Order: sequence, then structure tokens, then C-alpha cells
Amino acid sequence: MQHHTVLKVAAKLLLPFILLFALYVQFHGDFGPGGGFQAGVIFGAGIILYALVFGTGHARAVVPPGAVRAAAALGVLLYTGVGVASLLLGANFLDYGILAADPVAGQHLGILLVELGVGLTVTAVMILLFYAFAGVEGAETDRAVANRDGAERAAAERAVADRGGASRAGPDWTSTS
Amino acid sequence: MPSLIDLAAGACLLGGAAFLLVGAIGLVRLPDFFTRVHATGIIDTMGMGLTLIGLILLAGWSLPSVKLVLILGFMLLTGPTATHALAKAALHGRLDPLSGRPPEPPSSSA
Amino acid sequence: MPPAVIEHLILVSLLALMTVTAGAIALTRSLFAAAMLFGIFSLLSAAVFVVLDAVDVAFTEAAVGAGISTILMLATLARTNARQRAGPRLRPGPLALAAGLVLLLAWASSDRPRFAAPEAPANLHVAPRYLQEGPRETGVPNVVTAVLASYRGYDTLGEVTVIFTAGIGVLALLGLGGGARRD
Amino acid sequence: MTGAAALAVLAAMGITLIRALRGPTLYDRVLAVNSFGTLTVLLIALHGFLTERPEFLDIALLYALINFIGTVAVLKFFEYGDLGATGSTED
Repeated sequence: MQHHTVLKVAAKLLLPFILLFALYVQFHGDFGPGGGFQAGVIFGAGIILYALVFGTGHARAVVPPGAVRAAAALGVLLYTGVGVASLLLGANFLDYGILAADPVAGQHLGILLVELGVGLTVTAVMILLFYAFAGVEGAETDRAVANRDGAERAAAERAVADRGGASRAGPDWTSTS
Repeated sequence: MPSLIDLAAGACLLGGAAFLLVGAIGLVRLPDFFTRVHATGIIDTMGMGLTLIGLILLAGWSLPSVKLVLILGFMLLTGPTATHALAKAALHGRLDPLSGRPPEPPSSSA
Repeated sequence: MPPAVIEHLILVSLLALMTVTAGAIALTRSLFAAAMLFGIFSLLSAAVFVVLDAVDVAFTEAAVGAGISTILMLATLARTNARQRAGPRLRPGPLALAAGLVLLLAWASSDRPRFAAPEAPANLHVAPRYLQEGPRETGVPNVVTAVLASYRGYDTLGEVTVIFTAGIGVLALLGLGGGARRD
Repeated sequence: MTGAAALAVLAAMGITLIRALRGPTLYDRVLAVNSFGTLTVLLIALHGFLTERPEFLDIALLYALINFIGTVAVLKFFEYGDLGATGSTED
């Protein structure tokens, strides 16, 4: 989207707020609406916005696919790890009360860690889905563009012909890009 | 006897509602895509802005007010940007600006 | 008008708009139009959840509907065809089946407990304990978070695993697309 | 007052839906969905004030932030027919 300067500037302004809002949803989920799942989706959407506006190549440089793959597994691992930790400390699986001296503080810590695990996995899977579906560059993309361009041009010409004459096309609107 | 701020909030809300309705009617009644863009402009700026300002006046100095100001700011940033980019994409996609004819056979929908 | 009446009016209108949108999605042949109408449907359902006081559900719907689902649908459209194959628009068999199912559900819902009734079975089992003891036991003011992450921790672990598994499945089918594709 | 505004927003939503259903071009549908998103944000905010539960504003804030992403995806789909095109190599 090299000619969409306005879009790029707006996305650049918006992006930090989206990521910040995701963190707010993640860590404020104890007090207001939200939690790990929503935060993960919002964070992933922020990265996807970056990929859409600045290109998948740039996004891959910022968030490498390998890291995404690792993060997806790490989230589940963190969640299960909290459960195993409470098991090792002598309580039931996922019984967070044992994680700290005070059961309420333990519960709070457990919920925080578990939500973090959920957020991590969801963020990673959302980005992973986007990479998987949209990540193929090269021949396939060129073909898709050619298909679309051909269809659109033919339709536009038909539309002009319908009105009886191509002279009204006037200034070359398409060259502004 | 309502306070002056309440009156101002009410006026803003009513004005915003009027602009929203005008914009929505324009979106349906105007003849082609490039004129309809103007109608959404009314919804995205005047209607949205007046309604949110009315709510800010109702909320007074509080956390909801801060959130409403944030919403107002973000919507003022994204709404016109999205409309602009969409109009540009329509030009780029060779939608004729004078007739607003579709670039491909119109989809038959309900 | 009293606020309760307006709230009810909002709910009914939102549900009516949802029905119209769903019908249009079912009837349209342009998959792109269907994707756009799904966006509207998602916005409407988030608004309905807000009106029904289910803030966390509305939050999820908003995040997924606005952030991800449109993108994934478009990404899928880019890899397939943007139009549905032509066929008979209304097939009597499935239509009759669907209509019968709707009638059955409508009939079954007649002895359902009143909406949000305190004496409904769902509100008598464990819910009162969660609501009364949750904030004290977990130190988390938002009861939804307490239930999801602590009382129902097993369920949430299962959900995270499902999401993870879905990611692995997509990865196995499509790969991450970087560099050389092996097909 | 908020009630009247909420009803006006609902009416505007209904009218906007007509444009989304009728098309005729894809751009018209996207335009309608965009406006519909704005109206939903306003409805959620107004409803929060109607019932005096302003924590609903978080949802409106979320929509204000990320409704844009869907539109960007649609634009990219229009211009490249694919969401993965890099397209930013020239700057």
C-alpha cells in the first residue's frame, strides 16, 4: 500500500494505543471486562494491522514466525506449568491458593499467570493464522492481482461503453496514485 | 430547572442524532458511491462528534469522560482516514467517478 | 419514556436487524457481500450482549468480530472463489427441516424459565456461591475472571489447548508461508 | 435525552443496513459497514449512560480502536486481491 500515505500515518498513530489497550485489557481483566483471550485477540489484531499497512515482510522482521510458533506453545506451557507447580507444592492441579503464603494472594497470582498464558497463546495463534493465510508472496499474489485487474478493467470499460462514449472519462483519475 | 450544562448536553445529543439520521438517509438516497462518501462523512464526524460531546457534558469530570474523549479522538482519526482510503481505493479500482458505475458485475443480493 | 422501555425497544430492534442481516447472508451469492454482512452481524450481536449486561461476552465478540474474523474471511476469499456456485436458491427439503426445527425450538422454549429468573436452575446450583464468595476467595473483583481462571480453570485450560491445536492444524495445512514453499 | 438519541442511532442503523444489503458495488457495502461500526460505538456509549453503567465504554473504546483494521484489510483485498502483498517496498 505504498501510495496510502494517510493510511500509513493513521496506522502509525493508532498502533501504540492498540497495543497499550491490549495490555490494559490483559492486566485490568481482574477489575473490569476483559482478560487474556480478549487481550490476545487485540494484540494480535494490532500486529496484523502493522502487517497489512507496512507489508508482511516488515511484520515478519518485527515478529518472526519462529517466535510466534514458540509463543503459542509457551502460553499453554505456562498455564499447565502453574497447575503443575501447585501440584508439586502439595495442592490439587490448578489450585492456586498454595502459590503464596496467603491463599487470596496465591489465587490472585495464579489467575494473573494463567491469564498471561491464555493471552500469549491467543496472540501467537492469531498472528500465526494471519501469516499462514496471507503470508504467501510471489507468484500466487501476482496471479491474483492480474485476475482482479483484468476483471475490473473489463467491467469499467463496459460501464463507460454503457454510457455511450469513453470521452467522459476525463482526467486520468487512476494516475493520482 | 435543568442546569445550563444539561441543556447544552441535550442540545448536543439532539443535534448529533439529527446529523446521524441525515447521514444515514443520505447514504441510502444519494445516487452513487462518491456522493455517498459525503453522507458517511456526516455520520463519522458531525453526528459522532456531537453525540460524544453531549455525553462528555453529561458525564462531567470523571473517568467515563476521559474514555469518551479518547473514543472521540480515535474515531476522528480513523473515520475520515477509512473513508478517504476507501474513496481512493474506489478510484484506483477504476470505479468511474462521474457515473459511479461498478467495477465488476454487481452482486445479486437480497 | 422510562429507560426500561427504551432498553427493551433497543433489544427488540437489534434482534430484528440481526434477523434481517442473517437472512441476507443466507440469500446472497457474493461471498464478499456475505463477509461484509457478517461484520454487521457481529457488531449487532456485540450490541445485544451489551444490552443483556454480558460485558465480557460483548468484549470478546467486539475483539474477535472487529479485529480478526473479517480479516480471516477475506484471507480465505483471496485463496478461493469470491462467488458461490449457482444452484437452486430455495431447496424445499432443507427449508422444511429448518422450519420444523425452529417450530420445535419455539415450542420447547415455552417451558423455559423466565429470562434471568432467580429461581432458574442455572442460578441455583453453584452460581450463588461464586457470586458471594468469589471476590473474597480469589481477591478478584470481576467475577467472570474469577470463574473462568480459577473455579473453571480446567475448562479454560481446555479452551487454550483447543486454540493451540487449531493453530497447529492450520500450520500443518498451510505452513507459515515464509521462504520456500514445499508444495 | 440519551434514550431519544439511542433510538435515533437505532433508526440510523436500520437505514444504513439498507445500503449494506443493496450494494450495488462492493465499495458501497464497505462504506455502509464502516458507518454501521460508528453507529454501534455510539449505541453502546449511549446505552451505558442510559443504564448508568459506564464500564461499557471499554467496549466502545475497543471498537473505536480496532474497527479500522477490518477496513484496512478490505482495502488491501481490493487493491491486491490478497492480504499478504508487501506493497511497501518503494519507500
